[in-house]
Amino acid sequence: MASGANTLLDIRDLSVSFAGLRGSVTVLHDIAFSVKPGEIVGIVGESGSGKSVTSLAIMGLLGAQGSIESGSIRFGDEVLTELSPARMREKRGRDMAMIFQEPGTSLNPILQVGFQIAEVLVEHTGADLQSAQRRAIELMAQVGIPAPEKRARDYPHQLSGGMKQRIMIAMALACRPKLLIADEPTTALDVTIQAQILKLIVDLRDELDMAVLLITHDMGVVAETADRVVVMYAGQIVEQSTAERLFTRPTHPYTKLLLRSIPSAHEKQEVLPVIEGTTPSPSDHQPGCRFAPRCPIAADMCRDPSLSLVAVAPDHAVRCCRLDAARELDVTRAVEAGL
Amino acid sequence: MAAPSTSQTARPGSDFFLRFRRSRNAMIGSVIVAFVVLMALFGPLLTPHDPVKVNVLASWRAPDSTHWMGTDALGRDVFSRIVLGGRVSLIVSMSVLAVTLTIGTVLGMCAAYFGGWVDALVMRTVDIIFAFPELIFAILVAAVLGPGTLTVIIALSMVWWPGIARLTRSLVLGLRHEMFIEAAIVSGTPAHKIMRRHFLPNIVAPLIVRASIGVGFIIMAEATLSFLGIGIQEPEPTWGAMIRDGLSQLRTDPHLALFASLALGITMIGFNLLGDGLRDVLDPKVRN
Amino acid sequence: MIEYAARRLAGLLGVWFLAIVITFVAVQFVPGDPIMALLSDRSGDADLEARLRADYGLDRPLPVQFLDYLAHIADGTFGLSFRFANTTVFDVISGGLLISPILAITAILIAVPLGVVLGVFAAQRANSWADTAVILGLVSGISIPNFAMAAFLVYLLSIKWSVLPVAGWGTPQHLVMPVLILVIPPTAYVARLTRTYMLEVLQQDFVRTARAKGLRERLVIYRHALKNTFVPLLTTVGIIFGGLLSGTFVVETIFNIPGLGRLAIESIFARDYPVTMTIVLLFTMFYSIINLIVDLAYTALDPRIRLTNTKA
Amino acid sequence: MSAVPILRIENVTKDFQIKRSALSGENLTLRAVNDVSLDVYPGETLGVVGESGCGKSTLGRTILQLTRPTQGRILFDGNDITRLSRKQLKAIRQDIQIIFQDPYSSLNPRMKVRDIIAEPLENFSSDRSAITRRVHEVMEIVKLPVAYADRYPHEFSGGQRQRIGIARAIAIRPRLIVCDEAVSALDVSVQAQILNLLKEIQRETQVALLFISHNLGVVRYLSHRVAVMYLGRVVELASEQALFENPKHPYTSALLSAIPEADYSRRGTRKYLSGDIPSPIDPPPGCPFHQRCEKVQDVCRVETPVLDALAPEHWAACHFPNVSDKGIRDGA
Amino acid sequence: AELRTNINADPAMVDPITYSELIAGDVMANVYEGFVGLDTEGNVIPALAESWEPHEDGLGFRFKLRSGVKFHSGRSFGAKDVKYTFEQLLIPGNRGGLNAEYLDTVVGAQAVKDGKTTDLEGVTVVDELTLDVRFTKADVLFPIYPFYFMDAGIVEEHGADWATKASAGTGPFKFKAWNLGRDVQLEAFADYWGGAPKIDGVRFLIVPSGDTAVSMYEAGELDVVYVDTQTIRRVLKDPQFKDEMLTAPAAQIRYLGMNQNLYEPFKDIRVREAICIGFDRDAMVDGLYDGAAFPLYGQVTPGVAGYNPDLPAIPYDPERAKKLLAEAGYPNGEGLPPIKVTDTEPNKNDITYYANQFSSVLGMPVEVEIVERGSHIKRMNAGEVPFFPWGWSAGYPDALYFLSQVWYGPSTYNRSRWQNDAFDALIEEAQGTADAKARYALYNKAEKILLDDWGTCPTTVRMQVALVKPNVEGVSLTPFRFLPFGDAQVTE
Ligand SMILES: Nc1ncnc2c1ncn2[C@@H]1O[C@H](COP(=O)(O)OP(=O)(O)OP(=O)(O)O)[C@@H](O)[C@H]1O
Ligand SMILES: Nc1ncnc2c1ncn2[C@@H]1O[C@H](COP(=O)(O)OP(=O)(O)OP(=O)(O)O)[C@@H](O)[C@H]1O
Ligand SMILES: [Mg+2]
Ligand SMILES: [Mg+2]
Ligand code: NI
Repeated sequence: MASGANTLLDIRDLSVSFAGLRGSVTVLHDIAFSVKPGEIVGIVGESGSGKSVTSLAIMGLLGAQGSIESGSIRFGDEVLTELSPARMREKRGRDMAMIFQEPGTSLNPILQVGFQIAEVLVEHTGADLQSAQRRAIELMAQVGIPAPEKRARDYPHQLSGGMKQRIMIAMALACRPKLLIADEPTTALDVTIQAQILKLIVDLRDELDMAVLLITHDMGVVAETADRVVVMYAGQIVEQSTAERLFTRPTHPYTKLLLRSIPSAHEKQEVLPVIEGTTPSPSDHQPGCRFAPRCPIAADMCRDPSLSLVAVAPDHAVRCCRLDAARELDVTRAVEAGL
Repeated sequence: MAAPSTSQTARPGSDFFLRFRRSRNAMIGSVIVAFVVLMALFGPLLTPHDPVKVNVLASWRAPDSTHWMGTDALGRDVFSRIVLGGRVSLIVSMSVLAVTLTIGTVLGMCAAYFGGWVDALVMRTVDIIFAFPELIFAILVAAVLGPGTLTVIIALSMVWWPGIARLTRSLVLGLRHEMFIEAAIVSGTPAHKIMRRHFLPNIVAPLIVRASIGVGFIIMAEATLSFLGIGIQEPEPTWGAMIRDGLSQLRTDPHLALFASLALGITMIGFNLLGDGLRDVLDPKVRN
Repeated sequence: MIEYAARRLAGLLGVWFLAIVITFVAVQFVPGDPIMALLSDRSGDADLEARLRADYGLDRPLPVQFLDYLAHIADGTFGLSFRFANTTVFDVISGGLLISPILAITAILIAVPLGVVLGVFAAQRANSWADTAVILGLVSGISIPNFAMAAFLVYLLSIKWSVLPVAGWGTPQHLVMPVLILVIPPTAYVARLTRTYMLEVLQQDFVRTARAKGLRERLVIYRHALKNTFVPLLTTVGIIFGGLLSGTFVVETIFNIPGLGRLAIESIFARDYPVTMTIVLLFTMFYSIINLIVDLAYTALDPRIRLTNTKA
Repeated sequence: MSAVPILRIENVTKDFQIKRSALSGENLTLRAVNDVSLDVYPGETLGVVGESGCGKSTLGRTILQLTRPTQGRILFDGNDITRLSRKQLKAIRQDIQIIFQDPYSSLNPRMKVRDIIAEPLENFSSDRSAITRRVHEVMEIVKLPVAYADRYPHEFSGGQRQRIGIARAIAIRPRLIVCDEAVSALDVSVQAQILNLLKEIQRETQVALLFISHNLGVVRYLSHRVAVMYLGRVVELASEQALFENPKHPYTSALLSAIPEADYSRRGTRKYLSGDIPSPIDPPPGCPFHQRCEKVQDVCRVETPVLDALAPEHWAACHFPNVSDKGIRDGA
Repeated sequence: AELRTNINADPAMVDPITYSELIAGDVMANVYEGFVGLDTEGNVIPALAESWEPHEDGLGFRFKLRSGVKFHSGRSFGAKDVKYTFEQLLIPGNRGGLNAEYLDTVVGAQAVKDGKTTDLEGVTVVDELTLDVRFTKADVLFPIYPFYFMDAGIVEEHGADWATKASAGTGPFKFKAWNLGRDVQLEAFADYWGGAPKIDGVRFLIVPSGDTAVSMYEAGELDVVYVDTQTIRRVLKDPQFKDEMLTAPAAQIRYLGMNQNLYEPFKDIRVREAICIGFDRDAMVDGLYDGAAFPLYGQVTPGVAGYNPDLPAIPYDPERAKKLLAEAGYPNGEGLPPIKVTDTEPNKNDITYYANQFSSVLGMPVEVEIVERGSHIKRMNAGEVPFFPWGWSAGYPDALYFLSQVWYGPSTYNRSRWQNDAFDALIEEAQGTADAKARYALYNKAEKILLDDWGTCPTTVRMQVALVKPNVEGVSLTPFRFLPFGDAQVTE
């Protein structure tokens, strides 16, 4: 994988587990990818595949139950997994910021939203509260919140879902971080605002050379904004490539099937193609290819535990042992065959 | 379909014990509480002396090999009395807790959930009782009822429930606008069930804490009542009364107050550790 | 809000009136009566008893006595004390009027911050030895009877080292030991509850957000997490006030402080009902105002809470 | 589609009072929903799209009587449910369900998934084993491993939580489901499964769906008719086909052109709206969209357009609706 | 310097008319005086009366009052003030307290009491310092009754509510201030007839907790402490107090009352005797009272005139007690109906002891009952309590106080309703017997009747304990509590 000197974020062999009552469950396995400054990397994948956990691991916010089992996360010159908590704290919010998936619960219910944005500025830029509040209002305007001076004094429960999400975004962008992790930043936004937000992110990227880790289910958003894409399935990366290559020449059967499932606004579809079956729960992952039980081209060899990501082209890696069959796989027919 | 894995299917409830075993506070607490309760239940059968046997010539004996904790003003064996007194004190405190927790949470939840006149009615009642200095109110109640164990329980219950109701109400007020409550409403869940299944589990932790800290306060309040002559009558020992009787001799013969306080202290520590432990256990987000 | 406050204030008048009625009725049930207390050994002298009863107006029908009491509340004298000849209740209580509230408020002002800090400390280290130690310390603190604690303090600070007066009221030194004794139970209580609430709040997503913002831990804990525990904590403070004012009775007795708590109990024993009822009424007013403030503060502390008495 | 609507929303308006400060007593009124009228028929999916913050969720919440509308009536099966008491409401709870926008906060953190899903069932039945069976059934339907039944909500990913919410809503087989961003947290493959599932359920049970979403692809896939909301008002209402292929309102057009496509070749071809986004606290005079509308004329700044039938079953609130290819009406 | 001592509650009043309780008495003894006072041994000595003569018919006295006595106001004390005091005590609106009772036998008292007149007929001011009192029936003890004479001019000078503003006595100290709940302050009266006090004043601090009082003493915040019964043990056990302790038996008889009307078996003298020998006075003294008491074998306490030191000890003899019970038809207590022994909370140890003793030694089914004081007294006075330990404190140092009030048949305070005509006759005779010796013989005779009939079970006499700092002199404790502090001296 590209991990040259000029990567901003470099994740190697990251495994994360959660402690449960009856022992711990590993939910991330050997995740490895890197992000260059100014690069927008999209992470897509099955719900529950570990996208959010990956981002929390980067931020060092796995919580009391989660722990990094192995691997390293390098950010600039520093290895995050080895940083002192104090140092880590300084980085958070200033150098790396995160937009959380659940705006509803991620905002403090008893603080005014304007203050919640301003607070970051006060913490990291040493600004006084008043100027920070003014800046917060500007940020709110930037993310498309109407009448921001008035809204700044609202509490989260007075805002609509999309507004809360935009507050989260404004908060994350406040310090113009080097790395922005956006976990489903626009799910609650209508497409016009969404477009505006994405444009804002892209503009900031252009302006500040900000790297973005964009986690989303919206393939359209990925196609539109991401430079590279990481596809995850059941705690593993199954494919990663440039956005262009991934959308034009997806290789892993999961990726292919995934792209097929997108409902289009341009035509009325009668039945959406789906991937049959369910994701295995992290506690009973089988060795070998985890997609195998649902895969139209699965074979015995898929159970081989030594399976790993294989580069199929420069900057394109796939975790599949039947690459040829995968390349050949015509998902349209596979779906129609009712697999 | 993925077959349910063995590691994930567990008998409901077994989680509880697993968590329980993980919580240090809960374990230590439950051992202490179990010890105290067993003493209260069976201790009186095993005591070396008759706890009400007076022998004034042997009054205020310091602890020795026959009287392990010495004797009191009337020469009664302190150890035997502590064992027997534990029974009374526990019965009183547990009854009061049971009564007040029930009344307090139910009314507090109703007040917060229904709002309007229900709230006004409950809270104003609470205000009135609450506004009386606890002791004075208990004295008034007890004075009306005449002395006895039941009186103590009723009087202290009357004094205690409003605090619980207020606390419950404030906790529920905070929860009332949670989305999952709306979800329950939408599911057609009747009010009583919303309270039981949604409010209660989410407010039980602070209530447990209040209850566990309340054990000691109630035991001491009982002592105050009996001091005022409206409590549990001689010769029946209670820890509170023993502490109180011992206090006047603190400088000369500290053992009576000391051992009774110790019994109370250990019990309180047990209940409090258990309470905090239970809180941790009941929280699905375990930490290790 | 203002409307709500006004309505509640009006409601308070009702509460106070009821409190007056209840005390008035309750004292009728208390065994023994003022005249018997006055007569002491001479009770049984029917003539004397009747004469005294007439003197104190106790031979009139209860409703008349009640109205009379109300009238005395209105004129601010609160009637005549039974125990102290020719002394109005106002004169009896005026000297100690502020003492119990001063004690209670001082104790609260110390106990709450202290308890919160300890509770936060324990919560941050939940299920560690430090956590268990804090609980143990606090609980032992409250299981030592206050009388014993007081005796110990007096012995050490007053008799052995002579740094503080044993008893009395008037100088700041007099405040030290009583407050120390009063502070322990509420501190323990607040700390325990804070720990509980904090554990709850610390798991919330918005705390994670606060951390993601890179806020210093102190801000995360005190601004984001702790503030969310204020509603129940404040309620607790209101509840504690109840316990405290009663608690002042004990310290007032031990440390010989001429406050209303002590006076209330003395009056009960002396069956000095006008004094008892007045003190109860004052305490009632004090508590209910504190609780009203607590209720009003809910909205300020948690914007989601709307205190509306539905018009229905 | 039957001719009798199962749900009829009549001129519903919802205002929120926003308190600025307790002392000054300064109050602002926020009109979240403004005079909305809609019908939903059995077996139909009515898509609702629109600006974020335009009142979609609020509309959904008023339908469920989670907040009472300031004005207007909501008829379910012909009965006005805005006037029902708590008790009477319970009866209709069996028939109307909602999938909340925010999956996590709508799940009780102290209940196991099993109990969360079972809750509506338990309220209307007491057959424990049937309930358990149904719980497992719906869990499979929403593709949640049954093995997860004893887990607590925080142990799930965002998408999984949303599926719990969906399972809860469909478990009781309601006749109307308000789906507030019901699939937005799902990855497309699961989303596809759920969408198909909803369709299938609808076919089988004639359940009506009020489908609120920002994902126009999803809306198109599922809806029979679509309402477009803007600043609390319905600005366009039409059949799915008419709306997507022949939008009349400029806001609808703007929406459609802003859809991001999972088609790398079309990257960067989207059109963006510009101009001030109006606030429901002090809405602009005239047409609420005029500040961002390309075709804005003077009249738009003063006069608020009303919902007008521009074609059969096609309403829009615009002074200058798009000219359709069929040329029903001239734009001028 | 000022002398600081303790009282355990606010006095209920500080005026000599309504005066009716102990604490007020502690304070007022320093401010007011009567015909007589007590010496350090507790013997009666003349005070404001220099001498008195009985009337020929025995129905009255002529008092010669002390000359040169000044009230605190500066006015001179004289016969008119005595008469004024007596009248004030009787006028109904004044709520005359304890001292009013001593006037019952005075001619015309009833008329004043009834409000018919304000002039007390039986008291005549002969001249400025001579007073004549006449009785309706003999009352030989009248001169030693502890009156508090007050300044007749005070009301005129200060108004009806003078009591907390001015001082109306002749005693060594003037009333200065009373801060409710805090203290009562007295200041030295320089013109005191007995010589100006050597201290500047007395401050009675109100200290409800006996324990606190001793701690305050320890810390030097009090100079003199009257130790309450609960705290006596602490003081006795602490060697540091050994040399600072004053003790004196209390002039208070204690007995176990048995009401024969309410409990059938009490009618049998054997049962009464069994009870009286069925508990161990010595054990009580040592065990319950830590030695701060004496066993009591009669119904007069030592230090009170008429005390009979030769009374035989009442033994603790459980064997005999059992035998007596058996003879009475209750072997091992069988057949005895259940009974409660009743007292107030502070005495709960005593009744617990009795109950335990009677049930375990005699097999008598006795339970304890703790009650509220006011109602208990009322019920006892009404003769409604069957079995109770109680006490009676003397108001003046003469045995008649005990015998005539507690055991004399018609007395309201005869709470156990024991009645014996011979006894009553002896008491009536004593009341008319001016000669002390002869009177004491009558007391002894009457007391023997009472004891022989086992009409009472004398129990114990409590010891009073006080602490006095070494730098304080001239404080004396008598069976009637402290003497006035007029002779006290505080050295720095
Ligand atoms: N606190 C936790 N305890 C136990 N398991 C957890 C916890 N948090 C997440 N998981 C598990 O980790 C896995 C990955 O979760 P994650 O939230 O990263 O998924 P995701 O890819 O973000 O999915 P989605 O798109 O639905 O948000 C899931 O199977 C989830 O159940
Ligand atoms: N409880 C409330 N108090 C005050 N204002 C509120 C409240 N709830 C919603 N609002 C306001 O009402 C308007 C509509 O909110 P609503 O949640 O219905 O929007 P929405 O269309 O669902 O938006 P989104 O797509 O972003 O979820 C918003 O401006 C919001 O701020
Ligand atoms: Mg996620
Ligand atoms: Mg919404
Ligand atoms: Ni399966």
